[in-house]
Amino acid sequence: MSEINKADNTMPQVMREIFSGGLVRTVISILLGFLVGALFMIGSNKEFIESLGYIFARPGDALGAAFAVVNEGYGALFRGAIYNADAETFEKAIRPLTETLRLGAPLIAAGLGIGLTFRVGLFNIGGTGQLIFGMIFATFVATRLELPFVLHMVVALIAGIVGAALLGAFVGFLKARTGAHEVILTIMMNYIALYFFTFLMRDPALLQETRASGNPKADAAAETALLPKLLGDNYSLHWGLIFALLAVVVFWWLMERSTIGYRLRMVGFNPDAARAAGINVEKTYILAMALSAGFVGVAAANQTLGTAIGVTPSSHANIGFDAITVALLGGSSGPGILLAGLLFGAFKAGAPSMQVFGVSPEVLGIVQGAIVLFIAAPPLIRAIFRLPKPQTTNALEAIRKRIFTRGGGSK
Amino acid sequence: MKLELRGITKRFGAVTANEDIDLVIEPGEIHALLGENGAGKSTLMNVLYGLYTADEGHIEIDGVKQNFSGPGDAMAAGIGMVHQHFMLIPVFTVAENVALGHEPTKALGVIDLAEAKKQVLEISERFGFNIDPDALIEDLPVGAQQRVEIIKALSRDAKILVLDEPTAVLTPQETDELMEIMRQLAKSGTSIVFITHKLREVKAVADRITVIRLGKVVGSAKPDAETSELASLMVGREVMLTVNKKPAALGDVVLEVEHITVLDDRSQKAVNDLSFEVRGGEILALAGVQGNGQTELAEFLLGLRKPLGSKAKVNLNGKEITNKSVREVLESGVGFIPEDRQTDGLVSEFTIAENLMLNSSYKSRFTKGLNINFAARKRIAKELVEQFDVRTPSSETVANKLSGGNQQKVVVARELSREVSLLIASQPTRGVDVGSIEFIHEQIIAERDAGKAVILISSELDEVLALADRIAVMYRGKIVGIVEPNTSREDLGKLMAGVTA
Amino acid sequence: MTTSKETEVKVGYKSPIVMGSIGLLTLVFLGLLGRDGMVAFEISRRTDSLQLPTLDIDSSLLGVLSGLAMFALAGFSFSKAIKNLKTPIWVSIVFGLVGVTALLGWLAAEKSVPIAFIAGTALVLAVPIILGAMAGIMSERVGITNIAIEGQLLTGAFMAAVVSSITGNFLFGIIAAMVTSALLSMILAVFSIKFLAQQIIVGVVLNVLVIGVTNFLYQQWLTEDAENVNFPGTMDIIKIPVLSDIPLLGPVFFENRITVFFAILIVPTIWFVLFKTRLGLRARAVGEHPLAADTVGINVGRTRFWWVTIGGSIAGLGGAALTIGNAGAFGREMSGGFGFIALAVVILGRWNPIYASLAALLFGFSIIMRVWANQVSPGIPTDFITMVPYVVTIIAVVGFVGKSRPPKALAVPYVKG
Amino acid sequence: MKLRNASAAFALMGVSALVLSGCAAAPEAEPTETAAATATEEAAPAIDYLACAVSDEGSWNDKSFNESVYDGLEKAEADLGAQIADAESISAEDFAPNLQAMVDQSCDITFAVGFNLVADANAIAAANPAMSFVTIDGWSEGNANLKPVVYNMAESSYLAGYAAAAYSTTKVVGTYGGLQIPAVTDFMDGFYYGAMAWANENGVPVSVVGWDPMAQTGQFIGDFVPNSGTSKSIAAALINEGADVLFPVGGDQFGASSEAIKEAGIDGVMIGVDKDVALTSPEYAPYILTSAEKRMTNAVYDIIAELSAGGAFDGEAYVGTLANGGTGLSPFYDFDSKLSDEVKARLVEIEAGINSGEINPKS
Repeated sequence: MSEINKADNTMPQVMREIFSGGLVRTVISILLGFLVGALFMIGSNKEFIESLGYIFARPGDALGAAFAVVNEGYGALFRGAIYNADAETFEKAIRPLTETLRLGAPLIAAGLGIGLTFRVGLFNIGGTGQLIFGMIFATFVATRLELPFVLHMVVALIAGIVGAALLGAFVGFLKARTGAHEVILTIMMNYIALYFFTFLMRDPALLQETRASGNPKADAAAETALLPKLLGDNYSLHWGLIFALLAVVVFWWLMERSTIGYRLRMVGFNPDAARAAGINVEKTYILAMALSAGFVGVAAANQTLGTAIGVTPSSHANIGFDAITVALLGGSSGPGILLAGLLFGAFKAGAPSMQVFGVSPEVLGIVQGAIVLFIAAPPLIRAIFRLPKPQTTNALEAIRKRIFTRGGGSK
Repeated sequence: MKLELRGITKRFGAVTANEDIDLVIEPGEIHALLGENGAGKSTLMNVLYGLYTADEGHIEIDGVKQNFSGPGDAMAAGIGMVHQHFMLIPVFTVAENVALGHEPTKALGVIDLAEAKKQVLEISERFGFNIDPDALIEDLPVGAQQRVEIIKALSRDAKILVLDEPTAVLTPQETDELMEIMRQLAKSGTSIVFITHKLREVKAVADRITVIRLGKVVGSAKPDAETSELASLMVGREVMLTVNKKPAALGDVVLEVEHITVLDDRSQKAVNDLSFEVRGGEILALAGVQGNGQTELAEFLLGLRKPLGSKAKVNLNGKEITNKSVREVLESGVGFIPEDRQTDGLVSEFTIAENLMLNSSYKSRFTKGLNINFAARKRIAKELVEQFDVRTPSSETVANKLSGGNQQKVVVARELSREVSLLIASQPTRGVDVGSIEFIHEQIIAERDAGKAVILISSELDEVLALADRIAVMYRGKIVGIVEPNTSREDLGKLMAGVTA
Repeated sequence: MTTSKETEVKVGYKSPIVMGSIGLLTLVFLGLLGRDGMVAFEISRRTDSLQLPTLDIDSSLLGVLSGLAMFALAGFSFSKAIKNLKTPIWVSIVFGLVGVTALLGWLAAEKSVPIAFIAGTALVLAVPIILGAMAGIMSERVGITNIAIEGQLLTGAFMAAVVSSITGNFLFGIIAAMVTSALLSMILAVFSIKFLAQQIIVGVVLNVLVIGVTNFLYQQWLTEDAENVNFPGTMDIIKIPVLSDIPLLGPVFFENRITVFFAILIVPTIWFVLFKTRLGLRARAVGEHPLAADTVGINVGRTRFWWVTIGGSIAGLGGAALTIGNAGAFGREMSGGFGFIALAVVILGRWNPIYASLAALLFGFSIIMRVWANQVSPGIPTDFITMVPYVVTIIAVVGFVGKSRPPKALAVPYVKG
Repeated sequence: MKLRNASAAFALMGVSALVLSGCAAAPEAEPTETAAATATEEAAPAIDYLACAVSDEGSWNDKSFNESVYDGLEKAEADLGAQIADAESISAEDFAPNLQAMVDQSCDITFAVGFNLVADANAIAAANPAMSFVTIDGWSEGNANLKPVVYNMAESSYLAGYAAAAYSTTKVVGTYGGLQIPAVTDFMDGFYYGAMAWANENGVPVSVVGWDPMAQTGQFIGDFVPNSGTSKSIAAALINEGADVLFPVGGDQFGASSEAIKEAGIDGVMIGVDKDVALTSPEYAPYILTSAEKRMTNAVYDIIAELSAGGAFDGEAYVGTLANGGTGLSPFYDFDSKLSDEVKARLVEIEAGINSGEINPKS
């Protein structure tokens, strides 16, 4: 045991790193996810089922039907999310891509937030609650304050980030102070935030739109606070994308270049060593939760300021939860989350188009679940495809080792 | 019952922990398995106990080939084991722990607790253990826990009892008691495999000795063999029991500690009203059996634990650091080599370079504003790797790919390359190969010769005797005596048992 | 060095302080500043032939009395804390009941409180949470974190509705719910035990997957052909002779569907198995110290696998309680977070089936409370009433149970050489 | 173009059985041809007119609101040969993208179904001035290309409330809604005042639980999710207050309401909304006293028929009333005998009164 482990020489080192690392596994997971989705589409297709009745007499029908339905489904997804070749003008044809970018933006921002906690050995399952708190703050600024354009928007954006970060910090504080597990705290906070938001939106003196009577709905954001359109009025893509991209850059700098990120990662890998190295682990947890929620707050501002018609309790759009899958798929790295967020944004953008073509977009929920299921179990993928064992320590695997080796409800 | 291990080989990835090991345990004998830390003793015993499956070779009992798929099979075959880390469930009672796995039951699978308690009491009385079957394990002292482990094995009619490093946590007196128990057991026909790296104990109790080094059997001996002969078998060369060092050139008092009391994780007083001081240019060794407050004291000095009461006072170079945070303590000039580098000394997923800046991430030569100064880090890491002879392909290699000794060198390099006036080295050579031990010892001496104060915490008497300028012996959270390094082992042993002269 | 650097020796005064504060709030806001008017607590149901007299009391007086009673309990807790003893759990339970009574009385000033209706509905609504919590306890006691309760419930709800509709037989529906949910749990078990996957992540992912699959099938199939595949109705209500005639207790406990009876029976059964039998001792050993369990010949992997799986089947029945045991049809994502609440309940109940069930009742109660409060006292912010159990959970987790110990090996994969 | 494949998931459950039966012979003729042939016999020849619709948070099969509109679309497809496209919204987030998808399809007309879509419908209409839209239950904020289709729902609900009060034995009637929005509370207002009208006429006190039009407070589920546990709990709470006639205004809540009635063991009924529920969902018929119909199917069909025949689009609001048949009370069917002739006669009078403006259904 005293010798350095010699690398297996059967495969060149570089190849080995690629194959054992996240990339190939991620791609395979995504492909498998689409495959699972395809099976569901085929299995629920009428023509296919009918052709099964005589599959041995004429198997071509079944295959044809299967191919047709998958082609139609994923074809519609492509047309709805990337490029619509049927459109009359090029301008219209690329609109789907802009929608993907628009819908992907909040997923990216929130995904960064969740990914950050993964890196620190925490699990922030409270994206929804933090998003809602960010929306409360952003909505307040956007509807109840009068400020000139740009300044109003920036203040509202900051308010969204601060609002979310406050809730995150509160959870971090409770965890650091009492040792309560953040998973349970954040789940409970999700509900509390949602009901609190609903309460605020039921009272005209608070956030309610005057016309909404007893229905919880907030006033529309002032025009001065809205995120400006990025590509003109023909596209709904707005500045939310720019903020999400900025968030990616900030995240990358924070986690990879800065000493703060270095300490966050240290705590994530080994809190005991961090403690002995003079790091206040409790404060780091608070900081990490606040930063995490801050990123989620960017998504909150996006949701609040990206719509001209005012938010409702359902405007959180489940982004807080989807962000978990985004972070998982993106391997908790900035570029990874960017790509994963765009993929899931494409799913959201393509859903209406799939419906129009008669394919239930709910199948994308299955695809999404299947992808992360394969991601979550690297040994499974390795077993299926006989990939080599990883040489380097992948961040997620290290977390797997670390993060939940702590107890469920106490230190 | 006669136990034979034939050609056992066990590999973990590229590492071979056991290689072609043959071992025969005769009925009723105490067979010592002697070897350094990391020599592969525990792996071998886990293979014997069915926890690991051997890659090659097999086990025979009374000439019959065995095929253990789990500890259950080993137990059924009459093998009992007392692990180094006790296999007891802290929140269960003694009776529940002893019964676990072969519970006496009534109808519906309901546990017959009365019967379980009776069993415990029977064995406990037979050997004079004095154990309350209703006590929770977590409330028992370690010595008692060990006896529960023995009861556990005996209640399963173990014919062969494997004791894995049983004395590591015991005082010399408790150790003597244990040896008496071992003899008694052997007399009643139980074979005992006694795994240890302590020569004195081997010579005192064993009938036969097998020495293991680097996963291989390197020889066997009778207990009347010369100590030095056994030692050289163990480490593979003549051991240097003394390190060449100049006499101490004492400087000013660097660290003053007064009236400190520290609680352990179970809220018991681990350090009890302790006071001492260390001067520049000297090595103060804190000797003692593990678990007498050394760990807590080290953690306290670093700022990880807060003192109890208002009388506590710690001065470093004349400045008070009593209630300072770890970061402040480190920045005021304390170097710290933790006893367990895997948990406290290194982030094994980090590279060597990253580990070298572990406690210098705020404002140091490794940083540039809020950014990490990558260029400087690379340069410093390269220098330190060379200077401290870390055997690695590059300074960007991940720490968990290094051997224990090289990992420890990284920790030492980190601490010694900082500006420190006090070095606290806790078990600095535990689990480290002989070559690295020597290197690390030299580094510690060099620090002392450079005028720094060194606190050495070690449960290895050899190390203490070799390095220390003064030896403070700890017993139950107090220093029971401070003695010169030429004190005899016997006298030190007495002190370690709390017997003050 | 362990992570805990606690220097506290004392039990602490958290419990009495929290209790005292809530008592004060009750005294002031529900009592002194409370509403006037008599409240009638109805013991009989309005449909019962035998009508027992109602218990009448002034709303604000009840608030004052409750506040004082809460002070007394806080004082008792304080006296324990002085002696460095923990507050017994029955004090918390009585405290909760007093608080609930005060709240009911405050809401129903000049109206009446249908106790049997509220308690009975709370129990029915709590059943999925109780059974989900049992799945959580069974899996966490052997060391596997179960975030997938939500998915287990949803699976059960879906299968129970669909299979009951198609076969026209509720028994088949129940069996299908339990079996399918058990299969789902096997994925959690295998991923955790064999692939050593991150347990919380696998749980979250399974939830995502189940939501995806049930949503797809719901939209593609169930809404298209609701009469045939999603119109099971609910199971018959069984009246247990004699017992169901007991005032108050009868209608609440002994006049129910089989799912409720099952929940009432399974809770003590799991408690008994867990703490009194060989199976339970071994399971707990696996959850506390798997290596120790292994060294005495207990198969850790197999134990974990079966406890998680059987727990899953119980949660599947909990899902069935949502559809054929209450609502009568399957709806999109109808488990609506009950799985996560069950998770909270597990911790709130300190991994003890009995306590967890009591905590589940608190949540069931809050749901019906919101509806009922809206009716007797329209215009009050019911959102806050709905929040109560979540806030209680947080208080409990950070205050009362913060130091309670989960199974030591929870979420730690067991790797053998 | 929604897939209507009832047996879809059987494939998932019983693939093995299907494989066994897979030995059957293939159909002789090309299956597509047969399908095409049957199709031509039944349906009108296809015309070049694309009618589209986007639902609110509820499926097209909600036995109520959304389904009514979808039926109109299907009717247009069958009778007129119009092309149709549709998208269901799962959450409020889907409204805008779904509407945009219709724009991308170059729909000739797009129906935005539900009050909740009003803001998005106005936004999309403003962004696409060359295209035509209809908002059902919404309003136009100065968009000439957005036609509001609204209903005076209080009118038929007033009749329903009157009938409910007359039918009730406990003289307690209950109502609850999906969301507290005008499209829902209109129903509840009419129901309340209708019941009160009966009480005043007969001098018998009647209480309406679940909605107070003066205070604007009442019981709401919080969404339009069909038959949730919450829906059932509310129904149960209303029944516990003595209600024996329920008026659930929130899409398909009939399952939840009827379960609550069954469970309470009372002789209760409910009143349907939007469609003639006893007719369209016969499984609930034993519990349906009558329905307050909102005849969107006709309105949708009429609009498509007129436009596809070359009619010009106008942004004028269509208001469905008792008078123009846009709304109305369904027959009592099996319950006909349970209501006295007086009551029935009085209902006719009231309807005339409403039409003439003598009776204000919202007071």
